[in-house]
Amino acid sequence: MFPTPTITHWLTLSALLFSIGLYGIFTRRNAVGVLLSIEMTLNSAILNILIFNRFVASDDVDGQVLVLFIVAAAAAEAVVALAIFVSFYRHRHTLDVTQANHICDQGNSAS
Amino acid sequence: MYIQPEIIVVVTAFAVLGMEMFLPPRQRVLQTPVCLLGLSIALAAVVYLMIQGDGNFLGGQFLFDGVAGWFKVSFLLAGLLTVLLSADLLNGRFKIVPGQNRVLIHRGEFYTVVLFNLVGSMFLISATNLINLYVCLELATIPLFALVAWRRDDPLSCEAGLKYIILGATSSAVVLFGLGLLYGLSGSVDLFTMGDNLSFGPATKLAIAMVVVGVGFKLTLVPFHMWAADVYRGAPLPVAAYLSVASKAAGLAFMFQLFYRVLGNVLLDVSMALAVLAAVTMTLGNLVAVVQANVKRFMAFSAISQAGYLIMGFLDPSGAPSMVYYMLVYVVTNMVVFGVLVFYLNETGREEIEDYRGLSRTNPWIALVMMLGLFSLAGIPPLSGFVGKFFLFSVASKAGFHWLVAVAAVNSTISLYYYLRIVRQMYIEPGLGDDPPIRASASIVTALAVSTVLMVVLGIVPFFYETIYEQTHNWIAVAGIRGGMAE
Amino acid sequence: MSWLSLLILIPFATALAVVATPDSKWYVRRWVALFGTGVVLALSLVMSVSYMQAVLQRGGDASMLTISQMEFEQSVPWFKSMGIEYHVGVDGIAMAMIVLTAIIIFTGVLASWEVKERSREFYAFLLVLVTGVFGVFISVDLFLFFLFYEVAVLPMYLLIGVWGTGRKEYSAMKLTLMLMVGSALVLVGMLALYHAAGSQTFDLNKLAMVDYSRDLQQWVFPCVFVGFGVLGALFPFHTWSPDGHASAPTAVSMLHAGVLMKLGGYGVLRVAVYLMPEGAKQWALFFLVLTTINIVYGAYAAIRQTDLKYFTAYSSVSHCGFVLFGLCSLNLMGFKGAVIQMFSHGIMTGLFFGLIGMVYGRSKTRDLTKMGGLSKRIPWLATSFYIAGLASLGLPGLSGFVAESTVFLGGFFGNPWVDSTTMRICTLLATSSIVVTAVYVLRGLSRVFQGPMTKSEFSQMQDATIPEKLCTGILVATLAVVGMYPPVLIDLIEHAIVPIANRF
Amino acid sequence: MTGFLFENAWMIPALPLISILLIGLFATGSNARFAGIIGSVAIGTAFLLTCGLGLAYLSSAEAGASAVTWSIEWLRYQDHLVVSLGTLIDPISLLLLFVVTSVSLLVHVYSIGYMAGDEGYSRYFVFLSLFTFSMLGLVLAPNLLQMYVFWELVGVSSFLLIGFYYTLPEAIAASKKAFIVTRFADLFFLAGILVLGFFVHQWIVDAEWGGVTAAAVQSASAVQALDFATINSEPVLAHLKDQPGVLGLDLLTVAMLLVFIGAAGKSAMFPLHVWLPDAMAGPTPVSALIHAATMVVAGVYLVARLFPGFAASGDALDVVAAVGCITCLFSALIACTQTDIKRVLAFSTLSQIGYMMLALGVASAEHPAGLGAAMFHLFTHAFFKALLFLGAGSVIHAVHSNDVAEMGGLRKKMPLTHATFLIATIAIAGVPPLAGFFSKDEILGAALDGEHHLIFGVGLFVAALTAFYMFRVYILTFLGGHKSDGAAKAHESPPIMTIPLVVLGVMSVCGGWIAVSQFVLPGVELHAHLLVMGLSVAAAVVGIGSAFWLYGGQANRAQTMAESMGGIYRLVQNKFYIDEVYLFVTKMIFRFIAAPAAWFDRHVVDAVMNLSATVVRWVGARLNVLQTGQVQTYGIWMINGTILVLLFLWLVQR
Repeated sequence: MFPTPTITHWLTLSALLFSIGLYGIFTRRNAVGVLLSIEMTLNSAILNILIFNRFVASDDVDGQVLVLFIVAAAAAEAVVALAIFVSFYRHRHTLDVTQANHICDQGNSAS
Repeated sequence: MYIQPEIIVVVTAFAVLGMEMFLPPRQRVLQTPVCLLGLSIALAAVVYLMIQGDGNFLGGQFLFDGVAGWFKVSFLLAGLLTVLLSADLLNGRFKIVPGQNRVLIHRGEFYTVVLFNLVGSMFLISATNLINLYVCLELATIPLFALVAWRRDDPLSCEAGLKYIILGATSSAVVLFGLGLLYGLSGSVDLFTMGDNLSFGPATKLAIAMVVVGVGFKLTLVPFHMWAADVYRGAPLPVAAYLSVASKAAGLAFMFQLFYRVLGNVLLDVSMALAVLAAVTMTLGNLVAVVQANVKRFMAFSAISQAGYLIMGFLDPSGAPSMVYYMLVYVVTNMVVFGVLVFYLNETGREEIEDYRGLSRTNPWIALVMMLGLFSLAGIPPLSGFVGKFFLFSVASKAGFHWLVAVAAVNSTISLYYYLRIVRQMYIEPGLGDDPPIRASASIVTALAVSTVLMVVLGIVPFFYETIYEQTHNWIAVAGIRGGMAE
Repeated sequence: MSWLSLLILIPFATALAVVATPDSKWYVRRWVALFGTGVVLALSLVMSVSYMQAVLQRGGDASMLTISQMEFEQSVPWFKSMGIEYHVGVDGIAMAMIVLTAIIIFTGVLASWEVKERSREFYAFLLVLVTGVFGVFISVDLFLFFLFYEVAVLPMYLLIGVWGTGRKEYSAMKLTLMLMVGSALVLVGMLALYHAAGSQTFDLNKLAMVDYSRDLQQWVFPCVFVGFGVLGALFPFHTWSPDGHASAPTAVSMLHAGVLMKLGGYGVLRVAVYLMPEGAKQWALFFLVLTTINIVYGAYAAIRQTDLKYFTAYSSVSHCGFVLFGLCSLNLMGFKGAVIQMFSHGIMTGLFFGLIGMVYGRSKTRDLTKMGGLSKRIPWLATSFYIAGLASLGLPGLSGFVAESTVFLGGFFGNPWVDSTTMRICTLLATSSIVVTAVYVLRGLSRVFQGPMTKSEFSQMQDATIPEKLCTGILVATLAVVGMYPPVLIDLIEHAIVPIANRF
Repeated sequence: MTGFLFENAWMIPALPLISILLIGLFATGSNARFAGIIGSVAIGTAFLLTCGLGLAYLSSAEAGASAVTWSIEWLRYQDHLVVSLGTLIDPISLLLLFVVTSVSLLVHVYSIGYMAGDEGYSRYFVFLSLFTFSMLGLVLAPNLLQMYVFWELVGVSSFLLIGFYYTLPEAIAASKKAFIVTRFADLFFLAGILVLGFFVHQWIVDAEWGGVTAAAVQSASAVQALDFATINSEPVLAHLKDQPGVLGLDLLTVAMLLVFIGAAGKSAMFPLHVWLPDAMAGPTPVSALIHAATMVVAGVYLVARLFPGFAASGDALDVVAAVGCITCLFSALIACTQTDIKRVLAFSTLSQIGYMMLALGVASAEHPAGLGAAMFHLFTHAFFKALLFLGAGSVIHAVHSNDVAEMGGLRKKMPLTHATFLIATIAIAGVPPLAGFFSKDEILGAALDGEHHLIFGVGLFVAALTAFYMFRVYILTFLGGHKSDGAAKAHESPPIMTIPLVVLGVMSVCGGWIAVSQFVLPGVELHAHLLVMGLSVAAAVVGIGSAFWLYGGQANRAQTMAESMGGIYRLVQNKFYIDEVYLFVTKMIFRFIAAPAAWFDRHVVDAVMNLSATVVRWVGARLNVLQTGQVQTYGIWMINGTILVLLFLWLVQR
């Protein structure tokens, strides 16, 4: 049957997840989609830490504790992000991140 | 117990929040003095602890030493000055200009968020394990997203918040991945143990590259700096001021933790990369600052270039005191400049460089303070900016990076060029008309006075640098021994 | 406390006093400034006399020394961990420069007697500038030296920018930036030396005791030389000078050309040549050629100028070339000549710029081609102008000759590290500039002062006022005293130059 | 040589210096009239001191003795190169002192009358005293550098006096020309000083190390490289002669030639003579003092001072002879064609100084007679030429014109001026027993003795020419009828102007009877050449005769002859177009060196500096474009940055 997955397999999985997340961040036009992709990269990092906890430092639970905190922090981050998205939407009636370019004052360069 | 300052700040934060909830609106004006009082007491506590000496709490999970003390002083100073600078806006004392939305609402929440952010930064430098470090980093970051987007009615503010949080979250994910790798490579979450276990392997390189993103994001190192200009431009000005100093100081604290404690072993191996990063950062920051017309964007790029100078201190293990000192200097100096910017924006609603014309005629003292601040940023003696830069350059020179010293020194000249552009507007160009002198509010005057005096004193009185130097020995020793500099 | 500290405290205190004067009374400020600078002038003269006495008392054979002997020393630790000290002291060279500075600022205040526009800031910046200049000359600590050096450069920006004429912002910016690039190079070299010497001290004389490696000196020397050279108008980094001088107000031109440009030569001597003899030997030829170009090229360029200030500025480029040229000779006479030239050119060019300001104030033009026959109406100014001109073409009896002949002899005597033929050719080329100088000086002066009067308004001109007479009189007298009896200056500086020359 | 006068010889130049101060301080404005008196008294005292000094010398010192009687350290370059200000007393310095003080005194007195009423009266006497001071300092110089110092000072006083009428464009132009041309020559003088300074100093140092100094020259520590005593000493000259110079010449020759160029500039030798004719734009007494009697002979004096060096070199002396020869012939030719009375005298001066140079050139270490002859001629020439100039000044003062074509018939109007002018003319023409005859005769004799036959021939021809053009001027000025209203209204000058003429007239007559040559060169025997005497008298007679033939009778005889010579006459009249050549070269320098230098500075050097600023701004603007405002682009940069850091860490090892 399948061989037991080793740390390499797991790390590959995590790296793939990370890459997919990054790809999403840079290609999704909807801010919520970007946020989802960010969560995905965060999750890949979480997975990474858990893998290391399991394979490298299996005699304590530091990694797992760290992961719990990360999940909490990520949740906080998501809350703030969504709040900002809402207020952004109220002004622009869109969540397209490529439309968030009103600040770039190119023509404003001084002589 | 060495955690009193943090506790005081947290208590203050809750007190302010409580006042917001329970006091009638008119009495909520007291939030500002309460906040200032709390921060001042915390500052006093830090100083007291520094006099007491190093110590730890919670079985070594919280470490208080000289460097931590000085960082906390920087944070608290930044917090104090930000509170002072934002007071006018929060209290509605500013000139209303049609088409501009500059009101800041929810004073209590604003202060609370700032204070929590400060606490995050303060814990950051005292953390000794990865869990603490990460949580504090998040605490020192997430409230800033909210602060930037604080002005909900202002599309620019929201847009800045959007950008900031997307990039901030991304960087935090990347840095977390890197931290995970470091954890995996060392098998520990204790920073000192991690440092002992790490060697300069390929995976370490990947991890370093990834944590550099986090550090670079907070410190605005090129090319992780792109958010800065847009965010500074969109954020309320006091928040931009806070971002430029407190967030940067937190970034430096994070970098201290990582590069001295975790990567102390490999510090010398990465020095070339850091040197290039420093050179690119200061050069790009300066070059782009040259063409800016808006003071906020201008200060953003100025801040970017300052970060370039700042990390020169990592090139040699002996650089720790120079960096800590420069951080302190940078906080007060930047606050001088931002203080004037806030003052001018509040009172006139103008924020283009050209708008500063003739300021020396209407408000000679403010113009003088501004000029001194800009000169200090440019590194003109005898102001503290000069001394700080000199020490940083000396570190690079000691490490043999003479080319970097040259690049940095030439960059100082370029920076002088654009700082002088403002001086020129203030002093040389004729005024906009027969403007009457602009009255500055008490809070602005206090902020400017405090920061200006500190800016001058820091450079002339050797006490500060000498004390920092004495107190940073243990950090140098850690990095020095690990970096193989002992011989 | 050392008396020397007074030299920086008094101007600074005077600056503060000027700031404290009431708004309405602009005329009080000039008296305050004059008083402050007068005290400094008196102090500097007294100190130079007591310096001479101290040197005589010290006695002993100074001819074998290789480390400069300082007097009036005072040392207070500053940034101890870096080895930075507030260490002041002077030798004869510094003393001569201090006297020069004191004379120029005193006369500079007299020359700007009629400045009414924002006079508070004007005098304050001027005095801060002078504080910086004095600071440089009294510094023994390299850090302090550098610190004051930059303090001296920066107020220039505002002084030119606010009170200047013509393309003042452009000129002021160019001047400031070029000088700062120069100081950036100095900084690089200075830090390299500091660390090579063990990161213990910035004390110049202690740094001088270290044997730096050849490789280090090979790259540090040109850095420092060019860095200071920018301020000393080293070709091709001199272009800030014509524009800067042309735009600057009178007193600032005086101070800048008279004193500030000397900081360049002084820095080259004190830091580059003194600390890095090996580097100097390796680079002497290169810089010798560059400075020869300086001298000749500056003189030729001056011929074509029609603006009096540009004219004098190019002549300054040429004359400052002599300073650097003398330093490149790497022998006693070269150094001595360079220092005398610093002093002499300082006074002479101060006089030039002061007079240009006075003439400009009357004629409202600086265009040579539009002036003529002025000496009929303003004989005092014309005579002073002629004396300055004759000094600049090296007429014996005025200080220019003493300086230039010493430089030429120094150059001709040469040194073992540069091919003597090249050295002599360079010297003769440099010498040839005395003819070119004569051409442009006489051409310029005769245009302005001789011939028929070109404009009817000129016939309304008034001759020098009392402050102007005092100003020009002091400067002319100094030129003449040094020119007629050179030992007054040579005795002062010789003891200080011998140790530096002995290093070669 | 001791005694009050010797040890205080510095007073002689100091007196005019004091007079400058006194005039400058007190004789200005309404007191200006005292300026002339102050100046005259000062120089008169100096003259008396000089006479006293001369008598003391004659009575106390052995013949030909030379000593530095007073000196102070002035400019300390380094050991053995310490320049002192001092007074060197020897026959030639005494001779020159006498000439300078006496002529200067007479010119001062004359000027009181001549300059009366001029608005620059006191300025004039300041300049005149300055000149006298400088010239006396030059004469007394015991070392080359002091010589140079005062050399420059006489140059500048000459410049100031030529440009005295500062509103006249030609005076300004002439003053600048004089200064710059002599300055150009001085450049070579200075180069010569540098060469001598270095090599003599080297010799002293070597000798000191070798321990031979004491034997060679005086005591070791006191030997200074630039002292004449050191330079002229045998071992030094031998050392210099051994050194290779440039262009195959030995070093001594190179150094002497360099010095000689300086001397030629000041003495207006061909081709550096161009400034002297123009210098006549100054007041006439000035021309008499500076541009005839004293300053222009400084070159001769300098060569005489360094005569041992020139003699040891040999080649250098030949150059001196050649230059002297060319100049005297060439200027005499030009003098025949000029109509401006002062210009004729100026070219005559050139010619006579050429004569002196020629005399120096034919001398040698073995036959130094030429040296004595040159000094003798210098002495006599000073008086008769000063007299000619002052006489001309008197005429100009009366006629208000310089052009001989506007004079004529002044013999009756100005008898005293006429008489003295005639004496001087005869003297310069070389008619015995007047002064010019003896000195000229001695020069020709020296040339013949030295077997320089060509030079002798030229000298003889020039003697004839001299007689011719001087009598031409005399005839045109004083004889015949009035040619203009100015001449008709002319009257004799006041006594204050005529007395100096008379004194000079006496000197022009008797000057030749003093045995100057024996004084200068004691012990050198002089042969009286009857042949030479005869020839020279004949030449003078021929010259005078042809002058009377051409100009004394019908005036168109001269015109016809000039026309018949055509191009050659025009060439000579236009001074061989040498001025034009100079003008061309100067323009070329302006156009092709100065203008490009100024252009280069603004448009290349400065442009590069400005370009750097432009580049900074341009790059800044380009980089600013990266701030697109697109948050995802920013993110990609972050990741790119990470990858770059990684690659950097991977690839670059410290």
